[in-house]
Amino acid sequence: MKRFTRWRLSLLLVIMAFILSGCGEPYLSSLRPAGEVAKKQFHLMLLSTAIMVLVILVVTTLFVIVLIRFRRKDDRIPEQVEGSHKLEVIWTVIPIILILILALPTVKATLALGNMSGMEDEDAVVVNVRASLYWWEFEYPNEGIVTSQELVVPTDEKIFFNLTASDVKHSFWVPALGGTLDTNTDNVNTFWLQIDSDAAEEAGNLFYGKCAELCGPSHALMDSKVRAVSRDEYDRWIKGMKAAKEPQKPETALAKKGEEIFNEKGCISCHAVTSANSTIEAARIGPNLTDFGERAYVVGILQNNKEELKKWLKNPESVKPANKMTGTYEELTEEELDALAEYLLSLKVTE
Amino acid sequence: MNSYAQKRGFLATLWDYLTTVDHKKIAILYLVAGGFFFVLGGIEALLIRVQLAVPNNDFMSADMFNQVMTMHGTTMIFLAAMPLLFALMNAVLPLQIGARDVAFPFINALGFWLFLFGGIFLNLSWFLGGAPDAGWTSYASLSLASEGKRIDFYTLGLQISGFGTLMAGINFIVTIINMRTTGMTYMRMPMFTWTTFVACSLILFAFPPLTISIFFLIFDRLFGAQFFNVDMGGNTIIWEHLFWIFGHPEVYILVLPAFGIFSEVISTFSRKRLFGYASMVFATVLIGFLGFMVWAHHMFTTGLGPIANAIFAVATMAIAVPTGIKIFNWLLTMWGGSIKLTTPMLYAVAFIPSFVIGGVTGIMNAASVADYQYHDTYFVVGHFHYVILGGVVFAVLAGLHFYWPKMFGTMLNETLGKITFWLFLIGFHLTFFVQHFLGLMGMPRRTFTFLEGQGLETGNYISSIGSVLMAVASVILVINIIITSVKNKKVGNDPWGDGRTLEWSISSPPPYYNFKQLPLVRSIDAYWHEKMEGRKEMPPAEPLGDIHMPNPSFIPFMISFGLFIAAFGAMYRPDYSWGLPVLIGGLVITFGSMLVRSLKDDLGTYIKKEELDDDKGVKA
Amino acid sequence: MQIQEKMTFETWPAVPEKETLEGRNKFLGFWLFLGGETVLFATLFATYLALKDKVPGPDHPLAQDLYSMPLVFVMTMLLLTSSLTSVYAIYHMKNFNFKKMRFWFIITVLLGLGFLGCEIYEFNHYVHDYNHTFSSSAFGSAFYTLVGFHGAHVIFGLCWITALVVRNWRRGLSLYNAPKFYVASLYWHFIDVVWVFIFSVVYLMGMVG
Amino acid sequence: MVKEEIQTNNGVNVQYRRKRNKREMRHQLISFLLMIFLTLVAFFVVGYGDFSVWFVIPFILILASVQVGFQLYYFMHMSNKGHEAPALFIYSAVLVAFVTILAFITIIWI
Ligand code: HEA
Ligand code: HEA
Ligand code: HEC
Ligand code: CUA
Ligand SMILES: [Cu+2]
Repeated sequence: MKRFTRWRLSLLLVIMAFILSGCGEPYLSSLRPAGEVAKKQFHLMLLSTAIMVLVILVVTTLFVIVLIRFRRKDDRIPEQVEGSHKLEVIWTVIPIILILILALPTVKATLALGNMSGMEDEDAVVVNVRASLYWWEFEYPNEGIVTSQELVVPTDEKIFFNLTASDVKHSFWVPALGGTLDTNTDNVNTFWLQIDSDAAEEAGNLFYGKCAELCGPSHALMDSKVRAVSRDEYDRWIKGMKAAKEPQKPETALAKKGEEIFNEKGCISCHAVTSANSTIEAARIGPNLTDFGERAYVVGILQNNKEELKKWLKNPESVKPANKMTGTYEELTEEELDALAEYLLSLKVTE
Repeated sequence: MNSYAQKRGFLATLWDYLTTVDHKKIAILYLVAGGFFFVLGGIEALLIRVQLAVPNNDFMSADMFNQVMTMHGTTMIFLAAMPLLFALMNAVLPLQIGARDVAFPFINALGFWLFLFGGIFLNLSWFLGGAPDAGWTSYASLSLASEGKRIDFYTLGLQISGFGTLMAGINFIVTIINMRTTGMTYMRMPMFTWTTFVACSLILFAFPPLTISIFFLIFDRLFGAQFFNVDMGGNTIIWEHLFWIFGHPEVYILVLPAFGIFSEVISTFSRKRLFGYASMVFATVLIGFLGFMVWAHHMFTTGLGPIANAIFAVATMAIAVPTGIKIFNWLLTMWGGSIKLTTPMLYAVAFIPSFVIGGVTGIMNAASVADYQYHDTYFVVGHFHYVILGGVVFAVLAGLHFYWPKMFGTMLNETLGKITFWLFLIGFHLTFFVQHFLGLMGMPRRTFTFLEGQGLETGNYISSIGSVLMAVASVILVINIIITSVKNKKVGNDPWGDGRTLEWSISSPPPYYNFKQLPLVRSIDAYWHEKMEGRKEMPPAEPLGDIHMPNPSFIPFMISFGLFIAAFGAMYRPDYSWGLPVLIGGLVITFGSMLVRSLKDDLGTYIKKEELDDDKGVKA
Repeated sequence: MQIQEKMTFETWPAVPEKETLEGRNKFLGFWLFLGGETVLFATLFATYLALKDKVPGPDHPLAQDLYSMPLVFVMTMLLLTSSLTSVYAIYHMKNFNFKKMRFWFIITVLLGLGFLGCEIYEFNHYVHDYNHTFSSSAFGSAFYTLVGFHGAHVIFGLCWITALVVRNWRRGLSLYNAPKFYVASLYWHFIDVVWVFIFSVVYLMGMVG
Repeated sequence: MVKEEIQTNNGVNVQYRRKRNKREMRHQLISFLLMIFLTLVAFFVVGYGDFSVWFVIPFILILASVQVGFQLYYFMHMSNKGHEAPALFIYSAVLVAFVTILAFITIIWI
């Protein structure tokens, strides 16, 4: 009997997993878990859903029977039953058991995900996430480098995170990789993620992250990206970034002109084009652009090509309402835009 | 001449309502004001759904969306759901326990006016520089960063209406403890009375933390305090804790009275006494108790650490047990009964599966690790609309249809009522069921738009269609109310025919003194008991005598008005020199009115026994 | 009308504050209100404890630098004694002795004023000699809000008792005002209860560190 | 209203009541003295005693609680009958208060 229920339960789990994983995109949906953390969470979601479906079925069955059998047919007065101890005990005990079945794995998983051991190791991949209105900064303290908007990490390894916010509260969430954790203004929160290489491949090596805490008008558009690559490729990227301690020399004339504009118009006062994390956080007002040319998206939401980049530079407000770049520089002419775009797109650290 | 008379009649009625301390009239005031705010909040909900119907929509700006979304949540919770429940409590609770009045008629009126002025203040923000835009939770870092006066409207408005709620709560607790008629023991009280009792106790303990946290925010924004300013040593997590120490009990403040209404409706239309009455009472108290131990489940992702998360996860799950007891008791009440599917009963019946779906998604949220994936997504939006609409709004609609004859002496149209019900039910499930999946698929809540090509289009579109159905249903309800009021066909004491509790033993609407002689209660479901014994009326518990009634008073209005003025002063004080005098002036009005109240003896009036004997002398 | 009936000691009931229904309601309602106040002050205490000594820089005074034992001791004694005098007042109320009740309430008010004076001196001292203000740090905000809320209760209580005494100066005791006096004295005791925790948690604990 | 008739007291009763009130007043006085004593102890322990913080803090909190007990039960008459509902609500409030404070000193980090 017991084996039978368990068997049925696991069948239910399998069916549900099958149905649910049809939902959403592999790079975004929490129903398509792409790593250990997300999988742990997904299993708990499945277990709880199974219990809940069971509860709903029981209640609905009773409900339907009652509604069919006991509709008023005549004017008879039914017996005024006071209650039933036996029944009351049953429907107190069974939910308690169901709750326990859910509570134990929950506690276990909570403690497991809270376990940050390994973070202190010298070769651990540690990332400091700093959220600002409406962009993300990723600092690699062990490597001494900074990047923005797109996080680059190796697959099949634990990645440890320190999260904080510089202005208001945000929340760092990459659904396919794991649940959200708030970036507070008061403290540093920690968690870890891990990405499976085959899942990464299915998702095109690029996972979509969202800001999950209301932070102002452009909260909806405060997307981040996680580029999950193999260890080799990651090392290559790190090497490239580390090498970019000096501004890169633009090659074409247009790009050169772009660089000049970039410096003259004051862009440089907010945006670094070198990767070192030597400036203090408060002075890093805008995203670091060292490897901008390699990013898939501009400000997390526009395809990174000349067209879209120019759209952003021309009028950031139309892309992200209330962003902190609008109105901080003189209006740009079409030529200036061209030059800037050329320059920015040429910023790359790997070949 | 004729119109002059009419006008005078109107003014007299207006004055009557402005000064009334009669719980039945206060009920009507709550109903009208709460209904207005429900429509307002509903329209805001529709705007949200229009904006989100298609990706990259530019129907509203991002800034506007945040205001609409914030005001929708705030309005619905504080200005619609709670007042509508207070309306029903005021309308029937004193009748249910066989009382002539509430314990503090004056404070009852004061509670209403405070709520109304708070609500008006909050909504004036739309015309004075923009509405609050930091979500109904108004988390501190964002609400400090918000520019202009928006958040100040939120804090000051909620503070005023919060005082009103607290007073209403104390009033009902005392009424229930002290004003029960002879024989109405605790374990004979109708379920709605019990749930009101527990809900009001929750109000008593949950509103002070809200009051304090709002004070902190007011002080920070307007008076230079540093509670939430991290640079000065402040801590924004304090706001989160205080808000949720209030906020979680708040959801049970909403749902417990709803449970009470369903208990009444289900047992009435099943013609059976409530199954497991004692365990229902026990479960209600237990839910209230546990409600204070679980607030941090809204903060699983704040970073409190795994131990705290685990403790609060398990504590939260425990609430499934008492709630389950209630669900099964309702089912067993219907089991073996003689069920008549009137409009109120339809809502009560539909409530059961709808609320269970919402409740079990609540338990899913409670699994902390899984909640890391649900938190601040549309999954949570789905969860709480299921419990709030399936629980609270259905209860208000059920109660409205059920008690309409008792409040106004005429029945709402059943056919229209059923049409409303079906449209609302379908619209509700259509709107919110898909939202769970949207959340799981990666859609955060409080987003003014979503991008194309991320798999979120279909779900949002369906959801928007559903909300239109709910709107249509609401419009039909309004039409129903208008038609019914125009026809105004009078009904007798017990229009549903199956009334069980004391309120059905007196005329509809009841005379202003409620009971000529206080009834003697000899059993649970007292009126049903007497009916079964073949009597038409309740036996009296006292000889016919003079009846003491409180005097009407304009002071509650003035006290509330003073705070309303003072709030403007407080808000504009940092920018304009007239702010401070206005602040002081408002407070003088308030405290002056309070002083007048306490110095002027108010002994009330007596209705003479002779007047009661001769029924003509007493107008209902 | 019974409620205004002229009473004598013989007809004065043993529990005058609960003799009428209005009195019973007021009595219970007020206790409930005190329950709410308990939670209200608890949140203030909790916040104070969380923000204690949270200051932006080393030049800001901390709890240990500020508080002084003698002043707090005097304040405590004033308030404790005023609690006793209001008990005396209620004792005489029960014995239907209006004049004595009035006397003890006046003493209570005077003691309360003394307490208030000390508090004003204290705040003034912190602001001017230490630059510890409402806005200077989160610690300052939490401190002044907690102690200030208590102070505001003292002020309200003083106004309330004074108003009652003045209003009934000539009228004497009746079943109409007995519950009012009783409830006002409950309020005063509650103020004292809060102070006991303030001097223990804020001042004494602040001094030990 | 239901129960508004006034109990008149005969002479015996009056004497008895005077006595009883007096006795009660004596209790009040004693509890006042105890409260003063507890206060003195608390101030002494902090001001002149040389104890570890781990002893002092719980100790003065206990003293404060005892003293508040006196206030509630004697000064505020919670020991008299007819105080069931007030006691219920005050204790519930204390519970909520306790949980709140506990949370604020454990899981509010900085
Ligand atoms: C009326 C309102 C109401 C009600 C009744 C509830 C009821 C419950 N809620 Fe909900 N909740 C809200 C209103 C409500 N909630 C709101 C408004 C929010 C969002 C606030 C915001 O962020 O804006 C929220 C958010 C919310 C969260 C935070 C999610 C997040 O932001 O990450 C959580 C987490 O635990 C939660 C849990 C629960 C639980 C466990 C219950 C339980 O009480 C449910 C119990 C009921 C049942 C379980 C069903 C019946 C039981 C049985 C049939 C027995 C058998 C069942 C089992 C064995 C499981 N709720
Ligand atoms: C009692 C509480 C309550 C109720 C009843 C509702 C009812 C509804 N809610 Fe609400 N909702 C909340 C409480 C409630 N909500 C809260 C607390 C939030 C969180 C806010 C935050 O994040 O801060 C929220 C958030 C919220 C969101 C998420 C916003 C976001 O995160 O960005 C959405 C989106 O779909 C939504 C939709 C709806 C809809 C469609 C209804 C519908 O059921 C409404 C149905 C009613 C009507 C449609 C009335 C219509 C009446 C008329 C049309 C009459 C017309 C007459 C004339 C014009 C004369 N709500
Ligand atoms: C006041 C500071 C400031 C100035 C000056 C400024 N920016 Fe920015 N910039 C920002 C911020 C903040 C963002 C992030 C916007 C967001 O996502 O909300 C940003 C984003 C960008 C991005 C997208 C980055 C990414 O990784 O997606 C580019 C490109 C950019 N800026 C280029 C420029 C150029 C070119 C100039 C000068 C003409 C300029 N910025 C001037 C603050 C500034
Ligand atoms: Cu950042 Cu939302
Ligand atoms: Cu909750």
